[in-house]
Amino acid sequence: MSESMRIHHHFEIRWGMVIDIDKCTGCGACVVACQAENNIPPNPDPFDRMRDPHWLIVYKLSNHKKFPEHDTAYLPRPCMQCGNPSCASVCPVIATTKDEEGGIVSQIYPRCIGCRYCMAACPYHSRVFNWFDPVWPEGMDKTLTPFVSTRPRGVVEKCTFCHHRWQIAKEEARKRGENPMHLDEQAYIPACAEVCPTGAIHFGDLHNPEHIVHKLARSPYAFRILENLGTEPQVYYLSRRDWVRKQGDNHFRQEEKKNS
Amino acid sequence: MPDTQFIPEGVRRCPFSQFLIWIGFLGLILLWGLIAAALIWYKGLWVTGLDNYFGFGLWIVFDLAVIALGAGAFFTGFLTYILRIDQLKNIINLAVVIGFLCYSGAMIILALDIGQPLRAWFGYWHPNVHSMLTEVIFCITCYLIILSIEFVPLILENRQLKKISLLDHLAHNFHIYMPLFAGVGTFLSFFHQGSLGGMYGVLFGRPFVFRDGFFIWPWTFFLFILSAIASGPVFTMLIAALIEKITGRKLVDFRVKALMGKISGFLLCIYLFFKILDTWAWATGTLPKMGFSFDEMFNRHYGQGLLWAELGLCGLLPALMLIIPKVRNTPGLLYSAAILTCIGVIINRFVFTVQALAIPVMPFDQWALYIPTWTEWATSLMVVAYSALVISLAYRYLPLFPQEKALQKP
Amino acid sequence: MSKKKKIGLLPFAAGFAAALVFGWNIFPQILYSNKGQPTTFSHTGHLNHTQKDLQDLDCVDCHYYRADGSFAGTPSLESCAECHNEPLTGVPSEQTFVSEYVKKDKQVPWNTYQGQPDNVYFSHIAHDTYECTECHQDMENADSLPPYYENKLTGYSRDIMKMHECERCHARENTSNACYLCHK
Amino acid sequence: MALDRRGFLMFLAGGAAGSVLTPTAWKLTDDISIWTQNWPWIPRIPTGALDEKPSVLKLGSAEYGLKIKRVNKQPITASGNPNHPLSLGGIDALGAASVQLMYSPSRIQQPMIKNDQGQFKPIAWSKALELLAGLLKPLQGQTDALACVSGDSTGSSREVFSKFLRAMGSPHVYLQPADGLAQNRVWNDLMQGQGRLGFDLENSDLLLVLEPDLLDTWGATVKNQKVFGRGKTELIYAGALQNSTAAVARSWLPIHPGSSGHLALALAYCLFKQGLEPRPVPKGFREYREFVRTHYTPDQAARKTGLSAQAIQNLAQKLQQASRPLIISGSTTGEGAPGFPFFAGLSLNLLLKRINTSGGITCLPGPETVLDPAGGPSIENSQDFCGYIQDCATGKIKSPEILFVHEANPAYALPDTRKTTDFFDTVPFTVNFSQFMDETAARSDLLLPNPYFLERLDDSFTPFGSAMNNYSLSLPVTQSGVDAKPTSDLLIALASTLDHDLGVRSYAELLRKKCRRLGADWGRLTSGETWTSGKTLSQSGLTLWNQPIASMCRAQMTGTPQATPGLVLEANRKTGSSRTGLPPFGLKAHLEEELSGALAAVRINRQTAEQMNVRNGQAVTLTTQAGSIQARILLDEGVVTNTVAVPTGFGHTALDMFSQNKGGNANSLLSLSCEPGSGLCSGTAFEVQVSIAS
Repeated sequence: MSESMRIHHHFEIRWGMVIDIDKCTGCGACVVACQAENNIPPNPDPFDRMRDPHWLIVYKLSNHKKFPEHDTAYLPRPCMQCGNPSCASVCPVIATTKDEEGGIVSQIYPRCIGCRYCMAACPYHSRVFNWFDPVWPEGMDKTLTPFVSTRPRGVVEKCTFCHHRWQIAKEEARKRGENPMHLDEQAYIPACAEVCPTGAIHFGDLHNPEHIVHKLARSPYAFRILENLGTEPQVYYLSRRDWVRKQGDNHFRQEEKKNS
Repeated sequence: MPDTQFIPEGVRRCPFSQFLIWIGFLGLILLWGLIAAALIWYKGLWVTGLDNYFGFGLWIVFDLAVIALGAGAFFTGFLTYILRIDQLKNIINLAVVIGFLCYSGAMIILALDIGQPLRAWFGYWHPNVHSMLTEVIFCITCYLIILSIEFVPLILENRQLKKISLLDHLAHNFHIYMPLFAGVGTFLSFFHQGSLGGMYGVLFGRPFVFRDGFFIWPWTFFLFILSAIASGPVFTMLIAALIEKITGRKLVDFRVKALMGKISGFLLCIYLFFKILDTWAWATGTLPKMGFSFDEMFNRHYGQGLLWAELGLCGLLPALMLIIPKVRNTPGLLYSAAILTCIGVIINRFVFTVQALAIPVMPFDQWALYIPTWTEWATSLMVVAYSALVISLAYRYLPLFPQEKALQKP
Repeated sequence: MSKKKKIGLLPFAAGFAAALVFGWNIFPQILYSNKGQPTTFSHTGHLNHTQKDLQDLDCVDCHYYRADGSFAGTPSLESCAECHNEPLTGVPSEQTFVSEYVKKDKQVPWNTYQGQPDNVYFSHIAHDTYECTECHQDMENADSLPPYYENKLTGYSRDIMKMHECERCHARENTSNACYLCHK
Repeated sequence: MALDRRGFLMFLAGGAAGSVLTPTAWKLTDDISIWTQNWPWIPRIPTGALDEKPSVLKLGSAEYGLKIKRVNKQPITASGNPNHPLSLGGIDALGAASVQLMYSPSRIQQPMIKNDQGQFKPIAWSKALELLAGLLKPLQGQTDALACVSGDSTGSSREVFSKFLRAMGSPHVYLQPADGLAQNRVWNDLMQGQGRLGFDLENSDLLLVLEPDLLDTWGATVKNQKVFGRGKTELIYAGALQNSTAAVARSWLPIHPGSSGHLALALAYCLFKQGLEPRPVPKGFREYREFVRTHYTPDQAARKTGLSAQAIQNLAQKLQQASRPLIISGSTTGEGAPGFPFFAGLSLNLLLKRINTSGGITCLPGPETVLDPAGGPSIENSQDFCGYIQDCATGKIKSPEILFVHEANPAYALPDTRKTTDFFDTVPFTVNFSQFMDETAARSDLLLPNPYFLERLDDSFTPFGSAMNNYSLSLPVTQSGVDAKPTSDLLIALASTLDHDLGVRSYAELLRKKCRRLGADWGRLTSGETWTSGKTLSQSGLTLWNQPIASMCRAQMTGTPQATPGLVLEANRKTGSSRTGLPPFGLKAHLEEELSGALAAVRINRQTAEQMNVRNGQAVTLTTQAGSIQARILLDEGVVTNTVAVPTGFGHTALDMFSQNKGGNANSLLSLSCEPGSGLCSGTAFEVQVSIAS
């Protein structure tokens, strides 16, 4: 990629996630917690990735070997909060940006005009369009959270790393008279990472050596999805299984072909 | 005929009743499209075939195609007013009308395509200067204004309007400044044709369309300009031929058409030279660098046949036909080559829009398939019908073809 | 011909004037409705309390930060009922307040002059160093509640701060204007 | 001055020019775009004070502590309670969806009674109680006239039910079948063990899981996941299906469905070969060893399990080398199995001296009971509900006149759906205390809704799987949005109408008494803390072989290796529990391949597909002796050859739109059969036919 197309930001804090695939059982608790936390409406129909709003989904990976050599793994996929997001620069109306400390890619629903250019730009399918107005069954709308506004049809949305939880953590720090920019590792954790029963999802500041993600992201077993594209995701994955790591990027497929 | 006094002097038009039937036919298509449009606005975009994988579909293909083919307007204007190729004056009016229709049609489609049409003006009020789409929005809008200005003097030349001295005077003045408008239009068009290509070329998350480039412009920026100016003239010429066929009257000298074909032919050669070079570099350089192989870009729905059709059957073949004088001067072959050229550009815009989104980028993702629904077809056809309607009216009531009178004389 | 032209200008002027009058005068009246407040409230009455032990009643006694640092905003019914469980003063509006809300355990549906849209996040505690009146109307000296105008189209208060005002101050103070600072 | 056309046009032009200088157009344009973010038909979000309240999940699945986040005291989201020993901050998909499930459209809004036309009509609580008392009165003292099935095996409500039924003269109190109950019955009745079994996964260094989905549905699932997540325990999974546990286990050992008992005994064989000798020697050890030696040579075992003799020997070696191995056996869904696999697994643990040691099996004292004489034999060890249905069907026991259904949906969840629903049709009057209009409620005659667990006070004593005894309160976090009354209180009131004294005046009093008996602190319990006790029961007289065990094991020998495709059921918490139906937010946690359209996927591997001549994505009908369901074929190499993996939790015909019209009920494929020796009744399926759906 030509250098001019990269947008470089430097942030003091770089919120990041490290997901240990070898610990993910695909139980779906993160997906459920994400929907509840972020006011993503339920749909009585079976899940349709093409039309249903979703911020976090779990992919099932296969090593493509025959029984009994077969192996399977689960890969939860939030928004990658790319260091060099392919989505933000293309938005014609500045509805999505990567301009805030922490490096979370923002998505502003009342600004979005629904052109879907960002969706075309994102190779992770992290962005979804609201094809329908959101509907909760009668009474269930009482469980709407105050954290995220409901989105009308016609706008794009995506995972925010539960950005509101950072806001809340900063308020709490201010109330305690602490520096809101120096939070405890536990002060700000997205809903998916908080509920994960096996602790597969780690979260923290990738720049802060005191945070576990700082270390995990540098593990020899760490990889990011589609690193070859230059998106520089802030979501890392861990797996000790070679075949899983190879499925993180197309680079390996190419090499495999060369070797064979 | 009740509308005789509006019809340009010295030309013959079909009976008013026959004209009404034609208009009525177009009206039905328009109505069908309007129903679809109302449905889309009322119910939302889920009534289309678009989904989270295919944020862009038929509409964007349609928009890109008509804008490419509408390039005949700016490029013919450029050749006529700036390079002073006088022969083209005989077809420039039609080129302007077609340009106007292509751009206004694209705008109508865009109003349907965006999820929040009531916020459409955000594109002007909150522009993101880094986005190629912003460049497109501004250029298209400005250029549509220019095209409207270019269209106005033609309207003012209507027999009845001309009687009003003020309007006549106005029309005359417009003509004087036409080179200026043509120049500005050329500049604007040049940029937005390019930025439409740039829109895709910058998508570094989509290996199929991503291209390196020059400064902030990926190679697709230049390729889209070239392909547009290569196909625009023959499209204009084809429409002229189509009108002749329908009305059964000679309207434009065949030499003018052949000239348009020649212009297109040479441009097409230049375009293909770079396009093939680009495709080669992409297949052997860009793709492997991103971890992909050429074969992975195609499947049974979006096959390599599309690529070979685009480059060979609808690229090299018509290019050759158009630059060989003997072939180009045979009407049947000229028109065939022109049609192939237009199809080639449409395929190009289609694969860049749809195939680009169908290809799995994540290794564990899967190919997706896009099938437009009737609402998308209806609204696209609505724009075609709207264009046919405007051209029909323009042909009937405006001096669209300066040569018409001369050509009717035996 | 010239006479005709003279007359021609008059309708133009009339139309021009009518548009001005409509746009500046009538249109706002159509756009906003004065919704007022569900019940009356006197800030001065509470702050200059006659009762001895309540004389040092302060703004923050009702408008306080919660333990988690969020701002409580308009006091809840429970806060009001701490004192006004029964009518204390004999003021008729207080009596209706007690009978209509306290006794029925119904929250008062106060209209918030600065009630921002759902998609806006605002942290009071982050703006703690500023005077309330930099953004809010001065209520400390108000005996009654000002009228509340609601935009019929958007449903928002007429008096809310618009985004460009937030941005202007943030720019002036050299604070980030990142979208996510204020949107959710 | 007359206004001519020109004048009018000029007026309009003036108006247009003037408008540009007023805010009208600009303001309207802006406001319209603001209106689009605020459409009146889009729900608003709340504002207000946030707080968190502890509770305990009680939905018929793993029970653990929750933290319920509230805004203005309205519950909004659930997460795990870090202070609860079975959650440690973790949560499963069902728990995470539990707040929203409270607002399921299938909630029963008020007491209802079925009229002659079979439609439910609202009825006042007082009328309903009066009616019920009237029906119960003449049945007093009749042994078989009243029966009760409950899905709550940890709450004190079962004491209330027990006491109530005893007062009425009926012994027929049953629990929904579950792995925990079956395991304890094998332990107590067959092996002469004391207490209830706990599993100290935390301190084990090698976990051999024989079929149960340890990390999704078995035992204290969330705690299991937490333990696994710490990465200190090696996990080996043996089963017919690469399920959640297998996906993350160090290795997956594919075995024929239902053959885990054979594998366990084959491992015992290998251990004996290496000279293993348990101390003290359990009763019947020699006979047991003889049986194993005769029937479980590696070659025989390989035939029975589908695993190679070498693999079995390697595994045995691994077990022997581990310092704190633990074998977990049970069913793939956690909802009950024959006694054989439990026995086989437990015997292996016994041989490896894993009883009452760190990282082994703990024998926990049973629950303290408050209501005498419910303190007698604990009801969970009595016969299970499946057996009761079987006995009623064969006429061994007279069918009840009145059946109480509490926190259970047997008409859907029991194996052999046809037989179960037939049973329900024979019961003249069914009283249902369900929260949801589920399949059983729809077949009931009187609905007396119990509040949802987040709306009532309840308790939870040592859910199955927990290594130590614990007691916590499920606290109400909101007022009930429907006209429901807590069932336990209702029964206490009903008893006094019938002139019986259950010993407490309210359920709260019962819980307080229980708390006192345990020596727990009520104040700390109500603040969300958990009482725990590490006390275990020492064992004497453990038995490895006796008459019932012998007949149970011998019965296994008659079965032939599978000739026709076998069936393996899988369960997921994102599909809910046997009691809830699909939670609204669970649907999006399903992969698209698992559920599409009205069909759920059944998985087979490529080789099986070729044998059956079916293709990926094809709609098929699965048929067994018991029934048939529609499904879609999904090729998955993570399934043993000649085996069909069928998901449970689908195929609801009642409940809400989230549960309905999705897949088929796997339970309807199972035939109910009772095991010789143990007497445990469970569902089995053989001879599954797969045919392409027309």
